[in-house]
Amino acid sequence: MAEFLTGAACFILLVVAVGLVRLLRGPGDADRLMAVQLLGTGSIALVLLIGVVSASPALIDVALTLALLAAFAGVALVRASTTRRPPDNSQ
Amino acid sequence: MNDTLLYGLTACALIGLGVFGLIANPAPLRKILAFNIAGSGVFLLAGAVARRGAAAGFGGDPVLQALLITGIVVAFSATALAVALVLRLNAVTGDVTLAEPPAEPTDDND
Amino acid sequence: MTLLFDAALVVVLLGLAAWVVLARNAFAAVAAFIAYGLLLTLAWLQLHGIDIALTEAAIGGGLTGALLIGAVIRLRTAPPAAPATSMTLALAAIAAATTTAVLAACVLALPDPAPTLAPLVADNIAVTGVENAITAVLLAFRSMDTLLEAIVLLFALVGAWSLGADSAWPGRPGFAQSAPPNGILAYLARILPPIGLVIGVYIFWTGADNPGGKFQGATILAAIWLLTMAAGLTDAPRVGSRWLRAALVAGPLGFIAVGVFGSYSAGAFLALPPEAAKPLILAIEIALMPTLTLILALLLPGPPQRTSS
Amino acid sequence: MSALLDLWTVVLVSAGAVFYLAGTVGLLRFPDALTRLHALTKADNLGLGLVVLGLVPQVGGVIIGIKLVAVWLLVMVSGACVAQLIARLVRHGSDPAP
Repeated sequence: MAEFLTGAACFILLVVAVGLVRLLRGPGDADRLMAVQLLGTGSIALVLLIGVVSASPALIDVALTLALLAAFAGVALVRASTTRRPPDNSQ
Repeated sequence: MNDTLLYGLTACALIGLGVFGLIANPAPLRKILAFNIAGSGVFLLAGAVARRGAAAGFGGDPVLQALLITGIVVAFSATALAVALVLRLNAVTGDVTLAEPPAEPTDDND
Repeated sequence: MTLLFDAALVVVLLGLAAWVVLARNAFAAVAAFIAYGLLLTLAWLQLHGIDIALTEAAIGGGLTGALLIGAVIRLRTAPPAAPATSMTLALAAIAAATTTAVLAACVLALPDPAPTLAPLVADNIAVTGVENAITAVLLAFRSMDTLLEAIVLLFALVGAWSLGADSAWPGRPGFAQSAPPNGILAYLARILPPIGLVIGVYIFWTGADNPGGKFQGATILAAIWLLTMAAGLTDAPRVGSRWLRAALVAGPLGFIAVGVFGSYSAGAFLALPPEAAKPLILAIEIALMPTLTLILALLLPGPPQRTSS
Repeated sequence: MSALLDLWTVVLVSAGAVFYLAGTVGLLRFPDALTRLHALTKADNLGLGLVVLGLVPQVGGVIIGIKLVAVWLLVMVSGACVAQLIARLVRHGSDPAP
């Protein structure tokens, strides 16, 4: 079983890594962010697979942290792109 | 080729990439990124050394691993301070560099 | 099979690092850096550093990404810096190649068997009362490092605040955020915080015996607070507020108080008397947790920007 | 029984991996940002979901199994919200190169 799960981990890693081509090509910020998002979901699956293979349940906490923070890059992009800043009069 | 050697050599290459970016890339934010790449290479190198020190039932030398956690948090605070400096420089001067502006703008950095 | 996974991971890591350094588009470089941080988490797992992976996941996956994305978009209007001359590029390449070569030679020459402090930790961990060796190192064996780290973090925040304009002092950091109260962002910022609070406190609490601890827990809580700020549900506190300043110094002061107590009861600064080691370690952690959360969160919006509301 | 559980794991984890593949192919081949977003959410929800469900019998503990499913639910909530946010960003043209 460990062999199969490690093989699945290799496969998912390669697949999401190929998805990073979208990060290279863009063209928009959103497209690049989507590649990161796919890699983020992929890493969560990989952490879980590694955790089961190595029989260390603590790894699920790592996956939980990644899952909780998965939305952050997206929120930061939307927030930064849509905030209309007041003119800077602080000089 | 065992795993610590693989990660150790990768760390060396990451540090090299970071050093290259730090010198070669003129934009300050990119220098911060390059510095972080080099920093993570240093951490990874220490992580490989810690893994080599696995003994007494631990998967790696816990002293070194604990210091790495400290290192990662401090590196974040330094990055945040550096970013604040660049943003403030940009707010005050409208520019992001301390050097004289180029004769004519290029679209190197979109 | 595992080595195959390691090899694939390393190749993708190196590719992403090269892209961060070489990409022409600044946002693409930042996005690649976030992806790089995610994969670094996996590398830490492969190196059996679960605590480090947890830290990297919380900081690299959450705070650093948000910080850099915000910065790169604000700097988009800035004029580009002058490109490096070919002389500089050549110098950079030589410096990088030399660094890598020297370090690689050192890695290949690492002593065998490797020196390790693990047996020493294993022999003495029972005295501390905690079961997670990393926590024992951070708060008992090398607690001076952790104390200084907390102070470094505080200095970084003071440094960032000191960049604020006089006219904005002592106002609130960052720009005022507002979002439609029934919009998606506000929805997310109402759903995630309760869950994040539970996970953050759980990671903090489990850190005594399992991977986790105050840094990871505080990072999660900080990220959650920032999310509510981004959605306009809460606002950053005024940097002049007394409770904020008190909370910022409470952690290091509590730590120092335990240290001074140690010099009376156990004969050295920061020494822990064996019979009270675990309660004192917990006391330090509980004192540091709010301070760390505040500092990590407030490092993102940076210096004070506005005096009103 | 254990062979049956192993079969369950193999089938579901494989199916999950296929959805990751589909997500990547969609992300690379679809013509614009909104359709790519559509492909991405499949990998988010179904790819990870199938992997999680496949792994549940292997972890040997109810609490750990519940935590596994919690990871999936969290990713679904934040994935759905981020997809909405990104889609709005793309549609309202704040993105410099849509």
